[in-house]
Amino acid sequence: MKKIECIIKPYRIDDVRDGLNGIGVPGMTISEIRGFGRQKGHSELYRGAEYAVDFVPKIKIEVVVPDSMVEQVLETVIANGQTGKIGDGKIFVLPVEESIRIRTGESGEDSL
Amino acid sequence: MKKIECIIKPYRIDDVRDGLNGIGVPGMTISEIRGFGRQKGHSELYRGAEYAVDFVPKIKIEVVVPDSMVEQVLETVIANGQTGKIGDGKIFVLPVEESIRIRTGESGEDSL
Amino acid sequence: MKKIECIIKPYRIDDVRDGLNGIGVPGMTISEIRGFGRQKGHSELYRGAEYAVDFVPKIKIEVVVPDSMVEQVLETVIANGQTGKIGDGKIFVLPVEESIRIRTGESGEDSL
Amino acid sequence: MFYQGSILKRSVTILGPIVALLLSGLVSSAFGEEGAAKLTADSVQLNLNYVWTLIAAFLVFFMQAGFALVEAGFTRAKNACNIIMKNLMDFSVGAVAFFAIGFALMFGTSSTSLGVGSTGFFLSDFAREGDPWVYAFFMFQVVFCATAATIVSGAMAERAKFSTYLIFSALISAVIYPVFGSFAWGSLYKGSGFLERLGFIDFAGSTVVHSVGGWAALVGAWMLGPRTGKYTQGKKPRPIPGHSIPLAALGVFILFFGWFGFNAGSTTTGDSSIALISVNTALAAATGAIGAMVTTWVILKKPDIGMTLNGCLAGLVAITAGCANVTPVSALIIGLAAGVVVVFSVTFFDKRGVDDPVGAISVHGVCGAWGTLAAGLFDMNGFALKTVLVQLLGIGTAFIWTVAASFVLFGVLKVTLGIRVSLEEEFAGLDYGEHKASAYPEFATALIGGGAPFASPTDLEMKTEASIQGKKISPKEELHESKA
Amino acid sequence: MFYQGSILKRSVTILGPIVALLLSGLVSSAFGEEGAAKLTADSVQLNLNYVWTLIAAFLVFFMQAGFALVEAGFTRAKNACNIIMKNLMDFSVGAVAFFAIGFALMFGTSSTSLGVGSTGFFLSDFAREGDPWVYAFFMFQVVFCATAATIVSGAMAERAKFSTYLIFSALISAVIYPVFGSFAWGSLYKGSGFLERLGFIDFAGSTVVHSVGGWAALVGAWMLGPRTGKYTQGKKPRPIPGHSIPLAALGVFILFFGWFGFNAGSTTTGDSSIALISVNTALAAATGAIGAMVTTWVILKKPDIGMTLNGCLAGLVAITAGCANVTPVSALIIGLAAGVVVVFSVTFFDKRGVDDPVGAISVHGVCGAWGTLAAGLFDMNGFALKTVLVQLLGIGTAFIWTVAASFVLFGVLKVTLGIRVSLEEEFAGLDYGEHKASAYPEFATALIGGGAPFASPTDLEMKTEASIQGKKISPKEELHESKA
Amino acid sequence: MFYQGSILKRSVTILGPIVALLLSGLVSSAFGEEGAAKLTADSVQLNLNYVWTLIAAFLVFFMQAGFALVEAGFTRAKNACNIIMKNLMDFSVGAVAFFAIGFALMFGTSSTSLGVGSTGFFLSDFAREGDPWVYAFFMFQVVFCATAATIVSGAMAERAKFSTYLIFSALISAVIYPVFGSFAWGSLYKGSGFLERLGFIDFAGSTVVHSVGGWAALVGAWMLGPRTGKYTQGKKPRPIPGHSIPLAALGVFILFFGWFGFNAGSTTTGDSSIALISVNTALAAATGAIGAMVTTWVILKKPDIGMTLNGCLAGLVAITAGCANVTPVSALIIGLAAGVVVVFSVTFFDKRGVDDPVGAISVHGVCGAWGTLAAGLFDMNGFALKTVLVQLLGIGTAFIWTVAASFVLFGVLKVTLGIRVSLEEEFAGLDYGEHKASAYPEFATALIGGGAPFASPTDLEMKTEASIQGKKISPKEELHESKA
Ligand SMILES: Nc1ncnc2c1ncn2[C@@H]1O[C@H](COP(=O)(O)OP(=O)(O)O)[C@@H](O)[C@H]1O
Ligand SMILES: Nc1ncnc2c1ncn2[C@@H]1O[C@H](COP(=O)(O)OP(=O)(O)O)[C@@H](O)[C@H]1O
Ligand SMILES: Nc1ncnc2c1ncn2[C@@H]1O[C@H](COP(=O)(O)OP(=O)(O)O)[C@@H](O)[C@H]1O
Repeated sequence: MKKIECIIKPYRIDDVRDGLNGIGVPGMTISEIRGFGRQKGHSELYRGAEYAVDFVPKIKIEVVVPDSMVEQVLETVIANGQTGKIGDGKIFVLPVEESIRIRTGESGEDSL
Repeated sequence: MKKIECIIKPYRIDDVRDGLNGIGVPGMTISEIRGFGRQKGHSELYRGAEYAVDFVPKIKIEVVVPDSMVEQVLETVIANGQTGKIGDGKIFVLPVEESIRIRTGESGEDSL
Repeated sequence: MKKIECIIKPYRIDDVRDGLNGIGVPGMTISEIRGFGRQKGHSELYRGAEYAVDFVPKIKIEVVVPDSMVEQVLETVIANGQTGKIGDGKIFVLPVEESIRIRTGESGEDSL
Repeated sequence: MFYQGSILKRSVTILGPIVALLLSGLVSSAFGEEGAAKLTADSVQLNLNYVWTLIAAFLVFFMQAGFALVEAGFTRAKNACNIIMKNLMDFSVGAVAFFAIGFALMFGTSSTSLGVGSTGFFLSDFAREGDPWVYAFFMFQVVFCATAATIVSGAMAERAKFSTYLIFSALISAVIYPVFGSFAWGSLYKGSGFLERLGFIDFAGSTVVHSVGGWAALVGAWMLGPRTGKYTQGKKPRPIPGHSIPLAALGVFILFFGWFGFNAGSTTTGDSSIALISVNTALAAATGAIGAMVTTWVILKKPDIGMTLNGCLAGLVAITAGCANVTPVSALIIGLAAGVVVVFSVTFFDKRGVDDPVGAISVHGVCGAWGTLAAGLFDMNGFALKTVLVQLLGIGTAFIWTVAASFVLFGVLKVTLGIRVSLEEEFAGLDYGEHKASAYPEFATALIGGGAPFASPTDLEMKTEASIQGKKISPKEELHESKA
Repeated sequence: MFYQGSILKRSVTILGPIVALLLSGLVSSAFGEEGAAKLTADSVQLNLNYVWTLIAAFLVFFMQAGFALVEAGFTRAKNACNIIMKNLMDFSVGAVAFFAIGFALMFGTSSTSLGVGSTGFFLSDFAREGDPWVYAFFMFQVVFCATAATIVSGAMAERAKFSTYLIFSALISAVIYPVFGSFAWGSLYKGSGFLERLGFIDFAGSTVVHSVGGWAALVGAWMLGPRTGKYTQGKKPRPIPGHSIPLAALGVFILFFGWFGFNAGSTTTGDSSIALISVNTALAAATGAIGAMVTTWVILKKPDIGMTLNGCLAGLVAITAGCANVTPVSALIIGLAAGVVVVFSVTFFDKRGVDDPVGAISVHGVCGAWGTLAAGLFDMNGFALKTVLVQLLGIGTAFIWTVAASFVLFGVLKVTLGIRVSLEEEFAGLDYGEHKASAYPEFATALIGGGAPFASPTDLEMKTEASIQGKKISPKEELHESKA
Repeated sequence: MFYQGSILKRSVTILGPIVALLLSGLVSSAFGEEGAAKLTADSVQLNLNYVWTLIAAFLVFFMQAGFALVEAGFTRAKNACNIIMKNLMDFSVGAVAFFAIGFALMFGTSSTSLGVGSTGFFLSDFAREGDPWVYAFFMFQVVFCATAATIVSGAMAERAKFSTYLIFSALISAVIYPVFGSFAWGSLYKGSGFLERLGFIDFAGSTVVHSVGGWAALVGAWMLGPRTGKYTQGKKPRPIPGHSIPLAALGVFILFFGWFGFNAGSTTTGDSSIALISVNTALAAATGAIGAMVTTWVILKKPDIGMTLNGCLAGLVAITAGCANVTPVSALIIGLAAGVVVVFSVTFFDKRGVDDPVGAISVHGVCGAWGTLAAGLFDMNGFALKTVLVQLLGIGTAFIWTVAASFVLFGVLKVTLGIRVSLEEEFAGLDYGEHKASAYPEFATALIGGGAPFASPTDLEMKTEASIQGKKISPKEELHESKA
């Protein structure tokens, strides 16, 4: 099994999620994070003075899948998350040694 | 060392945390995430119209432990996190190659 | 490639980030988490009664780098994140099998 | 001549035929056909009384916003829509109920010696009479009635069923409040209550409005049982922090502002007596806040903001009875004492298992009683034991009547329709359970609570639980101590 | 003698030489040199009228805060600064425009039979006259004008360009509102409108203020097109939840409070007629809230808070025309009907593709029309077909004039300066796009929306997009259905 | 005859024996035994003056809520409880101090030619006199005093020690404000100040209230030193964004609303002069907002909301002195200028190292001075060099007195008790440090700040630091530039 972590632009979330659902990903976990990278932040005004907001809001999707699905997940995320602009984000693939479903205690790929 | 990531129902957090403290887990990190899986979201009303809130709020616990403790941690999380209902969540075990305590610079299992 | 996860004190974030930028880390991802560990929480008052806030707010930095940079990153985080007080946090190093830049589809170390 | 001409011209120009009709038709007024030519000092004073009484009524109305904010701010985000709806309905349903029934009971002609009225439902027999004063008087009284009703919602917050609450709210406005009101204030219009005949002093309603509201709140909070998670297994109380202190504080400022109308407006006459009343009101509120702040500073080592806000309200409640018959220096003392009392009272009820999320019982019930007693003790016409005894009689009557009536009412509702939401709904929040709504859909509220384990886990997660898993989830039994 | 002496002493002591100058110089008043010695009942009544009219004007002014909160609460956090700025500028720009131009058009002497005035720009020819009443009257009218203007901002929220909006706001205050106002109310000062000559009843402005505001809002919302993400590709409406129900609710309470000034103050005379008006106002608001609550409870199975808040306002709008010529029981019915109507009306416009984030068109336009009709139907002087027909004429005239004038105005602005922000700016939020600001810089707002896909993803992320990537990002075309 | 009878009946029925006692005992009024039979126009006018003055006082009181919201909204969430407590205590402590001491200094009979009074502490020798006007007058004055005091808390926000602040707040109300007040306004009651004898024009207190508050704020902010993180090592200012613009904006609307009472109520007489004052107030506020908006639009390329809100207040402060002696067109100009000035003034102080989180110094101090000057320049009785010179004398006296007195007071407090919280407490937030409280316990506030590095890291984390690690943490030295 692999854990695939995707950092994407927030407004792509609906498409990426629908895409992943479409290829039969059983579940996923989403969180809001702040990114620093090539894409830079912006500046705001407050009572007459300017200041930098130096991060960019991003969304992280974590999905654990059997090795066999990894390729498909990567393709789907790229297809739906890509806008071609700086800041589209990254996908990282990490090894997972075990997975358990808390409700039943099942483990391995069955638990996903 | 392993990193154990548990996705659980928010209202189980107190029991799971107490359970982990009970078996001597030295520390843990908690964050609020949104889950998509078998358990579906719900709908709300706004000024006369209905809309879907399609995620389910979950809590993620991350705890890094020596290999020897992994089994115990899994059992504790299952025992305390289980309600038997859909949406109880998952446990994922990932390999950790190194751990360092920032305060002292210690590394390895001593740093946990 | 390795993913380095650092749990640090929130007010060290500016220094750690600047430090990492300084050694050429191409990007990073930051989130707000709640820590449980040796450092304990505090208590607050509400309408005449006291209650415990038992977690400590922390910041998690995730940065994926080529194996060659790992050492440098660890040193930088320690140098900038250390205050010498309990609760300075941890660094965990995890293996990453693949990395992809969504914008271009590039993979491997080039994508970082 | 100039001014008279000018008035005539303006009243004609401005008001036009509509008002002309109004004047001749429905109401007979100082500006009626002959009237206009012969304004007298008396008729102008009467007009001034209308203006004063109505403006004061508007200020008292605005207190509804204050109550809504205090109650929303001192409770959790997941119940904010619900508590606001309850406050809005306290006025909406209550105003209609008071119009239809309550005003008649309170101020109609009475055939018993107690003083409960039995004429004038729907203002019916008043309107024919021709004197529009009844409208001004009704307007002032209806906002008082709404105040009494709205006090209850705070103590029952975060667990009382919305539908049943509406019935209770209608009945407190239609019956519970007016009946006691008729004892003390009936003669302000056509009634004649036994307490006022004895010389009971409650100028603006420390007892009539606040204690009645507070004691009904006591019964309600007690019969509902505490919020789940409020007490440990060992029955020790745990604080459940309110979600927005700034909103609660704004509520207190609005209440303070409206209270000037509440107290000074109770003259229903625009004359010089309103000055002393206003000064007393301001000073007692000030020392109430100071009293609570200092008390918490001494006991808890820190000046507690929630208690200080309660203390300010406690001072206001306490001066309400005696605002017109005590000196400013007495007002300082009455408010200060109320500020101290409220701190101990809140803790007292908390420890006894009565879960009152906003402190309504202590602020309105207890300090209302204190204020009524103080109006006798500090009477600037001199201390008289008889007066004090009458005050105690009034305080006791209010307690007994309200507790008894509320007990019967809540009891019947409890065994028939039920007064408390289900455990799942309580977890998910009443906003979702009762209204399928979110107060702050864009803001992530903490899932991981502080001291109170169910402070938040309940939030969004439970909404889902409640919505998809049918009736009953079974979180481990021992965690919940729901009593109702 | 005592009091007269006292007044003299005080007026001299307190006001000092400044006011003395004032009195003799600019204005001639009851306290002028001779005046002081000879106060009459008439002159005191006149003073009372000043006091009443101005206090009522202050209450109406405070409604600006209510509108700002309702509109901010019912829209998303990323647009909160912008909607507040629009509300503040509706008053600021509008007051200046009405002072310079609008007041003259509405209340100046008219040379046509329609009634539009043409004298008194900048209050110029009034001030010389010596009667300070013009200032009191202007004060009361300028806050009415601001109310009409501010209604529009709600319906156009979250997408209307700030700079163009300012122009529109100035012109509604300078022209659109005053012209229709002159038809119905001109004779309150120096004008004489054709509607009032026919006996049109609109005591406090259901049509003159609210419908005019509502119909301008309709044209504005329609010409702008819906917010991006409001409709699915199949044109089905999707709710975009407002970010703070407590703020919206506070806004409603403030509006309700201010409305007492709006309706009862419209007498501009402090006399007994204000009592009935106040009672009617309170009762209609109460049943408006109840009506909407019950309607949603039946239809949607839950009492919807957003609609209940709208229902309360709908009741207030509806009673505004007839508050002085219907009975309290009629007020209950008028309000109740408005509460029911508003629910269906909101849904109606929503389905027709008119995106009105706060329900302004339904509350002010539709219920304003209903209230104006009801003032004829429930006239307590008896039902007369003629009256009803005149009411319909007034309603129709308001609709035609406002829609036509707004259409031309928005049309010209649309083809010249543009009335809608860019798609990127809409995503990023108007707070960032128009003001480079954040309403809540410390709070993380949800990036992952509920039903409305663009409810939030737009937030902070898009600010950055907009700021670093030059002009145009190209999110997939089909996702956006912007029409303007 | 009818009405007179009706009044008698009502006053007896309604007020009952309590008030009867009141009337005969404490106060002698128009409704006293004989009085009731003989209402005169004079006595009714006097009653009207009571009603007007008190309602205006209530409105001014409500400004306290406005100040609390502006100050809370413009600062960080971690200090919201603290700033609200300071505002509440400004009134609570201040009212008691002014009652005990301040009122006597300001309005007692004076034995020196400066005008500071020395009789009437605790209103003692006034009450015996029999004229209840003293209560009305005190009520109006005490809310003015509270306004001056509360201005200071904003400029000292987010770092001033609570306990010491209370002492300062008591002393500004007891001494600093009343002493200067006696110079300019003493003769409104029993005093006689040197400035008023020279013809100084400050109708409602641009200088007496606002500048005094503003200059005390200047000294306070300067002696405290800036908030940690406000300046870079190179002493460049960095914005620290306020946590809730909607709350701040609501505060401004409330202040605007209350200001009508502030300015028009300063007549303490209900007559026609209040109309012009109200119009001037509204117009100057409007152009103040416009002035600031346009200025930022030109300079910063965007209409800045924070500055626009400040501009509105600046216009209000500026018109306060001359509201009764300038024309509406002058009011437009005075407000507009204030709106422009405030933008430059805020930036000026910011650059000079005076950290004023809410702009209090510029809005109240600087624009108060401008308004006082403008009252001379635009005097509608004609321009007179002498008047302008007297205005300058008044402005200068206020500056010197307030700066000197505040300097001594803050200086003594600084070396004795300390006026600033510890660095750890500042990081953790004063809510935790001073009150062990959280303003928004359920909402996650950002730990990662924007421009201001310590905007947020300080939050929850630092609370823990402060609580568990004893006294001193040692974040790297160079990061902090605390000066006090
Ligand atoms: N080395 C990295 N480790 C962890 N996260 C990264 C790394 N590089 C980039 N990111 C994340 O990916 C986001 C997008 O990266 P960025 O460099 O802005 O654009 P792009 O992905 O188009 O090259 C960043 O905001 C950050 O959250
Ligand atoms: N493949 C997955 N990868 C990552 N997270 C998952 C995955 N499957 C489920 N989850 C997480 O676990 C939660 C619970 O899963 P769900 O399918 O609803 O119930 P259950 O665990 O009882 O089968 C989801 O809400 C989601 O957060
Ligand atoms: N075993 C662990 N697994 C995951 N996170 C941990 C673990 N131990 C500590 N942490 C995180 O590191 C933070 C700091 O740890 P703590 O024990 O308080 O201090 P120190 O790092 O100085 O020993 C904790 O608040 C928690 O977030």
